[in-house]
Amino acid sequence: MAYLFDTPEQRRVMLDAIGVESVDELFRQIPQELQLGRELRLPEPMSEMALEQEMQQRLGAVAERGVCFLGGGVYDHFIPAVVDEITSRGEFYTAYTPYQAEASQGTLQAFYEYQTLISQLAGMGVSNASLYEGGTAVSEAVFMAMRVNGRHGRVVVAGTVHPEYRQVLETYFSRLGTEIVVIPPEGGVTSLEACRQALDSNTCALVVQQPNFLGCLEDVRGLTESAHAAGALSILAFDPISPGMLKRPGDYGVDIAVAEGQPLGTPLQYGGPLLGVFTCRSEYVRKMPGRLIGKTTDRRGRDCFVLNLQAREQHIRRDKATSNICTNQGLLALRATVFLATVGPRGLRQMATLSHQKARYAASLLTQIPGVSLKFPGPFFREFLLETPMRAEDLLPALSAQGYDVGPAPGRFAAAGLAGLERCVLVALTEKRTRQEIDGLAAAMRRVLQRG
Amino acid sequence: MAYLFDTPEQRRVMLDAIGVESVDELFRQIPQELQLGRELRLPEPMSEMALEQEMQQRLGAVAERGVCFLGGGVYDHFIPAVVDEITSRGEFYTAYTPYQAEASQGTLQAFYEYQTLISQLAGMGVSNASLYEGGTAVSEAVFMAMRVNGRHGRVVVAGTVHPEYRQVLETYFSRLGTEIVVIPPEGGVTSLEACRQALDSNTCALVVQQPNFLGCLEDVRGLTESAHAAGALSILAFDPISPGMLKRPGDYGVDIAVAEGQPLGTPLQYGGPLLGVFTCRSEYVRKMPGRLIGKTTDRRGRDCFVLNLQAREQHIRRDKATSNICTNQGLLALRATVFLATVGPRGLRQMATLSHQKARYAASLLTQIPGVSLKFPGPFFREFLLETPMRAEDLLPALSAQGYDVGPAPGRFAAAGLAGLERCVLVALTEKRTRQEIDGLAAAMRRVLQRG
Amino acid sequence: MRNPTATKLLFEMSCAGRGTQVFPESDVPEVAGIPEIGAEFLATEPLPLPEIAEPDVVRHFVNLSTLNMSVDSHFYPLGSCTMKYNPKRHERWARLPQAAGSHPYQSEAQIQGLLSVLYELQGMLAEIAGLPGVSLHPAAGAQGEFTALLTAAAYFRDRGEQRTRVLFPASAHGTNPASAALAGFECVQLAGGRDGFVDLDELRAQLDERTAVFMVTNPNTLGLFERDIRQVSELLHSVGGLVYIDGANMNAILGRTRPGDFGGDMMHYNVHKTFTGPHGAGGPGAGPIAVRDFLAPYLPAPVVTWDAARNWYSLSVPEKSIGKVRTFFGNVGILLRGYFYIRTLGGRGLREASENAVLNANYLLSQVKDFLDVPHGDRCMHEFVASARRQKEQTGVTTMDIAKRLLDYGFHAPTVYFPLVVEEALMMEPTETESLQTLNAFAAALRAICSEPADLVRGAPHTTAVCRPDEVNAARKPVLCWSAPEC
Amino acid sequence: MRNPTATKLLFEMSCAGRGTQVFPESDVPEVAGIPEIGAEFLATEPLPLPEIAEPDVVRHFVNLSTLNMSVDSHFYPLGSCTMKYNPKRHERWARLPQAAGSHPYQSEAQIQGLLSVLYELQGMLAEIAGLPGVSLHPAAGAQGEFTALLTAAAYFRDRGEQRTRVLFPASAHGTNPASAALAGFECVQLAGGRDGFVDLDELRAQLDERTAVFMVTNPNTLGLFERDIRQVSELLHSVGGLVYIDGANMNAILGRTRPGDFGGDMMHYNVHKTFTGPHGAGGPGAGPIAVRDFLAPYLPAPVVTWDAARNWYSLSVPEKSIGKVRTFFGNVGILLRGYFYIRTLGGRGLREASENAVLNANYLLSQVKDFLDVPHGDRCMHEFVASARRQKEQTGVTTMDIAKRLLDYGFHAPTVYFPLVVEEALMMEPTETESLQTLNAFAAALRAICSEPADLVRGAPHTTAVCRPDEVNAARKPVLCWSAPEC
Ligand SMILES: Cc1ncc(COP(=O)(O)O)c(C=O)c1O
Ligand SMILES: Cc1ncc(COP(=O)(O)O)c(C=O)c1O
Repeated sequence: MAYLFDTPEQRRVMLDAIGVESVDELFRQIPQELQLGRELRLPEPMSEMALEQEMQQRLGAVAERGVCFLGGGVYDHFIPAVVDEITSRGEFYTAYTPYQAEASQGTLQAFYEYQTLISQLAGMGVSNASLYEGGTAVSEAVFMAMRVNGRHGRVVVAGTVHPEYRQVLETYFSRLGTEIVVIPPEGGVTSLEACRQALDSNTCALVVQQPNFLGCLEDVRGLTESAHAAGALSILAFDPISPGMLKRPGDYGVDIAVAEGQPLGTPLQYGGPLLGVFTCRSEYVRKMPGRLIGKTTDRRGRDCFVLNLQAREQHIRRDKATSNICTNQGLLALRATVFLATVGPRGLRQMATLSHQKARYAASLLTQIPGVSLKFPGPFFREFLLETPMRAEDLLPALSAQGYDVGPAPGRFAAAGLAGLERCVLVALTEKRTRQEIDGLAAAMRRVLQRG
Repeated sequence: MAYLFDTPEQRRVMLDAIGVESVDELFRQIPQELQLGRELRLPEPMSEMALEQEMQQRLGAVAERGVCFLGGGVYDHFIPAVVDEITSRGEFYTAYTPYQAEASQGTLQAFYEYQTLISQLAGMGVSNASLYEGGTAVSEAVFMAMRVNGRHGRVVVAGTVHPEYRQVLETYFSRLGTEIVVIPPEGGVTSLEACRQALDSNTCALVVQQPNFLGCLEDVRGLTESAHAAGALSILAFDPISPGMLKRPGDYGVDIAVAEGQPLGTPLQYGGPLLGVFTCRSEYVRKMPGRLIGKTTDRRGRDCFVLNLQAREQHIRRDKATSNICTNQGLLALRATVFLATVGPRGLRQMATLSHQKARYAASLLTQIPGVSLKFPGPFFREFLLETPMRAEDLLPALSAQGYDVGPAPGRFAAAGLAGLERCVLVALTEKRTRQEIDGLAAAMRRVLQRG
Repeated sequence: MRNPTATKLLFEMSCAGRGTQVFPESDVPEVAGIPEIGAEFLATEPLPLPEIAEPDVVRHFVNLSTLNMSVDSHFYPLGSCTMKYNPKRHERWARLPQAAGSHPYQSEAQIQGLLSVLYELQGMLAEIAGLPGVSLHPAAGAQGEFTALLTAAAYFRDRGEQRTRVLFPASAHGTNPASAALAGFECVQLAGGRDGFVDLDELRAQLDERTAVFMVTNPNTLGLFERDIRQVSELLHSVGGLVYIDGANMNAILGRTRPGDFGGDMMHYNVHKTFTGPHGAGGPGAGPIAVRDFLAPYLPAPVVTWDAARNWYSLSVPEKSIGKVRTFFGNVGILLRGYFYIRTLGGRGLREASENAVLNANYLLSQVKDFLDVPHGDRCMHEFVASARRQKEQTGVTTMDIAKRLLDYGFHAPTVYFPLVVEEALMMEPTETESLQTLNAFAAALRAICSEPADLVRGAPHTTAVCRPDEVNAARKPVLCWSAPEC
Repeated sequence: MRNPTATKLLFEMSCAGRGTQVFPESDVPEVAGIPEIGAEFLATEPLPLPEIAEPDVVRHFVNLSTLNMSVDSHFYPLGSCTMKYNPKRHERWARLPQAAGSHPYQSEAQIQGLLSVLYELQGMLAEIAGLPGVSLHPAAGAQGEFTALLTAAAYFRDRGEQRTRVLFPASAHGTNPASAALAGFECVQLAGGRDGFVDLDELRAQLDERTAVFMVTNPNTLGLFERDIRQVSELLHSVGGLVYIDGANMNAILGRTRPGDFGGDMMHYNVHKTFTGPHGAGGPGAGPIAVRDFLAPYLPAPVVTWDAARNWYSLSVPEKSIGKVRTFFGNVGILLRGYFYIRTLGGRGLREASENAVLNANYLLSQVKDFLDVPHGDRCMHEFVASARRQKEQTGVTTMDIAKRLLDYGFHAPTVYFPLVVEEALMMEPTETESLQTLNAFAAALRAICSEPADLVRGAPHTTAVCRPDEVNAARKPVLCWSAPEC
């Protein structure tokens, strides 16, 4: 066995104290006929060394992987060493949700700091202590909007919102009879006019993304105003590094702002675990899903922190809770906290502007290739949709073979209303991509397209 | 600048408090003509991200490296994850030598545990809290022997002791007029007879290694008895995993036992930092070099730990100190402590027996290759000297090109009395080497030798 | 060791101009001909984030961490949470490049190693559950519940059935009703028998053609194995309903009995409990689900499939999939830790882990039952629920007081006031990774506390940095975000 | 948070049969025909090492760690030790495979990346020193001293000179005389001037043809730059002797002045001080030395050389090398951290680091000089030595008492009772990585302590796990190794 815990002698001592003969006797609580009469059919136990050697072989190799220009919600950002150092401290990552405040002040203060940092980043009144990831955050936002304005009939969603966020929304609302109205993109963005038409008096909320899935910038202020005019809430999904350069959700006056927080210090990990960022106007705080940390004082008047407003939560309110979430994404919220504390406002500005400059540089190089152009005329932040003469499903593997990973291709979400983009691919840039890598991508694409 | 510390505003506040105009004024303490009138000629400052990208390119690649069958004092052993986890805690690795006992009980207790574990491992009465590495430990042992028996004229060293240990000894004693008598190996081991002849009444100590540099097992008991018979101390350098299977230094009755402690949880790091293990009989404790942690009680009678017997050390005794060592190898002593606590006696036995079994298996396969044989007839532990038809300086690169790193070749130490072994190479095994790798080595050697 | 200066709020430590240069200057030229971002999109003010130099950031969080109890530092017998040791090796392997650095839109060809591991994990979880259909998609237990309920709903819809009610015992975890409500079901709570088991008569009375699912934790939250689980299942099936097993307590029964074998149709795992994905101070978790074959076509997307002929792993969407409940594949980082754990232990090891978990719990029970009430008998599975009702009556010392006092002894508290069906509940789950020495020390501390003067206990904790935060006031006037002091 | 059960000694936690399976079974067959190890070599009894399960090992050491103060957790103004922040990035890069995993007998071809870095480091250290010959070989500062003295001795021998005496001021660090003695020199200690500087007359009187080396720390251990260092050097050179600069205090002068420029012939660096190789609770360090060109041929082996034509890095032995003072190349792991640091800061950054170090020290001095004596004036370099002689006279509170009381305030103590030339010395080195806030808090604590009741201070520390271990008894009857209790 890998871990040698209770020894036979200890087992004996314990069994005697309990007053039974054998461990089997303890399991008599399980009716005999329900007991599995055999061993589980699983691979043989393995020692640390042997399993490490196997895993190094199976998960250590990345020879096939190219330089990462992949986007679509999560990005290959740099993570300062401090983030790993702090979050690998056992006192953080082997603690539970901070139920016992006196034994969890470290977690509680860190999450209070997280809430504040995220509020500062989003320009919103209040942030919760995390949700699962960006997609569920959008769905939770819609639920919350319903609680705020009591409207359940309809939710209007821009067709430029990440197709996976929309898929999640569809699943979450599949049994609830809420109509999900999707506004088809026009020129890569959401038309104000179409939006106004879609919003009706039963609409709980309008959901928009900035920059949107196609890389374009939406008129969030206009869209928010039309939502408000219809009595609906405005929900914005934003890129959490964009405030380093662009307006914050709060600057547009939105009611709920959510984000996929992965760029703030979380490794890609094939897309999970991630960090669901959730913020809203302060007045809606009692309608929020998720954990909230509050500042208070203790018996001796000392400042301290607690899990606050628990009465909204499932362990108290049960079927009337504001969400079913229990385990959330604590460690990744901590990562974001350490990340933001380390890079600071200057670092975030640099991340944003570097990503943007490199995106412009890449776009400029790539669009010099014959037949390659930007799909949409509007400005972009750090991700743009490129149209090429080749079908995306042929182009992407060809580029990967050259050592450059680009995508996703919106065509893979054709079912989600992104048809007609079969020859388009997203290209995403982060501060990590070097000029040499970008030049290499352009050269590779030129080669691939020349070969046809 | 990478780190933005005192800001201009803060500088101003501080300069005002000091009562000077500028930082330059503070540096007026340095005569103007001695000040460097230019900037240091060093590479430009670099951000964390950019330097990480450069270092990954320069130090990340190991494509050239083969499977490690290298030995000669340090070995490619497995290190359980627990060791890294614990020793990467800032409270340990960013602390200083535990001068303030109340602020260092963590370090002090850990080193007390280290001393005990090493004593148990070596079968010796007392261990210090570490020296630099195995080579200096041998030299320090000889100095200590001189302090114990007051003899300074001669030290007798087996020619089978690691040539680098002997080189260090020569350097350390180069100005002291002590004669270093080296006993030439006979059949890979040290002759009792030759040893007896070399030991005279001025000899402070006999230095032997077990298993010796050539992989062979010495008659340590006999050698120790002859040292004692001549009134000299017996100093043994041992392989710290060997007690998992072989007799411990203490079992042979030696007076001082030292080791290169790297196999106990320290990564190779191109040979440094390493861990100098130093143990001796309890009665000699006041003659020992290095730090010693002692158990005591505090004002309220609580058990606790302190730096003990500091009166031996340089910061008190200055030129009369038992050694000049100050900074030692604390963190690596901690690694060894966590390592031994984790693997336990069972794990150490497994390391030793696995390494031994694999060495036997490798020897058996390799000696089936025509022209290849064991250089010496005696038994070995985990490292053996192989004789082949090819000169070592041709064989080793050829094997490396096939993906197998073997060595060192004793021929590279010809100056250290290891002449005549030009066609010999050491092959070292650890628990990490798999059957497949060993088979691969044998096949590669066969190919290389066939090609000639 | 204390350090009050370092644990001020980040915002109070901020000083304009301090910081760390993490990123370099740009290495690309400015370009023309690419659309410029207009002023209407650009931020007009710098972000109000704090400015702190790296050394102070490190010192701040290192000190904060020492204000926590955690499995790495303390015995943490939090019932229902399975606070077992999280092997350090898992952390190392989870950092392997293909695991840590793969982008979710990476092509299949680039992640065959990772997919092969996830595929194996699906099979292992199916075997442990005795249920063949597995989805690794859900982010945590609660999402597993929700997902499984949607899966069931899709199945019922497909069969043309209108089933609207989800039933669960009063001892159920809060996520059960919350998930059922989220999935659009009506919630029906059953009182349960006085002995802590499902009351078959009560259940029978509630079952009809509206019944969709009965959700039950087994072993239940009292630490008892639902004796009549087979009959429960038969009852449900007899009206066309399904049984959902909340797998939070799987650590008690690994390799001994399987949800599929005792009548469950669906279940979730909490990988962060049973399979040592660390709890992370509140996540991340992973809540994979396992279901019967007839439910498998409805599982969320994607699942990993293997083409044996080509030895190729790919992602695929089950035939009638309910879709996605989150972006991307799942909480791969945590799933991997679960995989590492199962591989390390194997079938024998898992069974032994459960044996030791049950043994440790029963031993602890045997050591406390003479001074604490244990209302549901002196046998349990991996955890048991004691009650401080006697103490409360006799001395006024409550469960909360005892919990807080334990902190002074260097132990984390058990789960308190859950399940709701036990007064003054103290739910203790020692797990298999704790030593006899630790259990003895803990039992001794509890015993000592129970004979300490009531005032001492009611004033606890005495040795922690803070004592009994004012939660009422916190909720009345919530302060959830630091703001700069007016000046 | 405290946990007394976890901090028992490992040996008291041991329980036969518990443990962790780190290694697998053998995968190779037994073979015949290879000599068997005879019984005379084989152990006859199992090793008496403790048996502990991994969770308990982790909890033990995690709890032990929290009994330490450290730079990561506390302000640690230990004079002469340069307890600056150790950047976390260095730890990450030191783990890169070529750095962490290369065997010392790896062929040059396999480690060109590593050798190129070490080669650059040699050049950078030469530039910072203003001395062209660099050896990265020594394991720490003390070994650097010893090595440099042997280098000098070889040089003298080569010139046919018999120089037997090494001189140093009384304020010298203990390793200076200890290294000189180890290298076979006679030690001559100079009292020094009352102002803390070398007394030129005293020095002159001691110089003659027996003089080998004058060892001097500059800035010296009083935190003063040796005003007359150039004259000191000229005096030494005039009798054919050499000047050794103990570089422990290089953090004060980086890029401002260079040992080679102010008359030093040889020096060592403490990479673990000046260049942030962490101190590791007592090492490892790295003590590279830099020497004048005429000494370079005697440097220990190996050094890294670069063949520009082939762009090839190799190891080579200087022409008249003194040989090796340790096995293998050097403390590469620590050297690399130094390299990372220098690359991160560049020339400008190093200079700025020294500026801030000196600024911080002078500021701290300005904040304490009204309540603590500072015998050597109110200007200093990167550190200064205060004295509690006034406190001792007036209230009986000693330097040690103040040091211990600081712990209660959450600060590590300064270096105490060193250098020996100052009574009741408190040697404070804040380093450049500390913030103004921290310096103010520390000064405020010191000020508060100096007006606290003497009994309170003499009884300190009050908040730590232990208070004033009995060192006398410890030394009288040393207990250096746990032994099983008799029973
Ligand atoms: C019995 C039970 N069910 C469900 C859950 C919810 O699981 P999760 O926190 O992973 O969402 C928990 C977690 O505490 C639980 O104890
Ligand atoms: C002035 C001085 N010289 C020399 C040394 C010795 O250096 P090391 O500890 O690296 O051997 C020290 C270390 O404390 C020191 O402060």
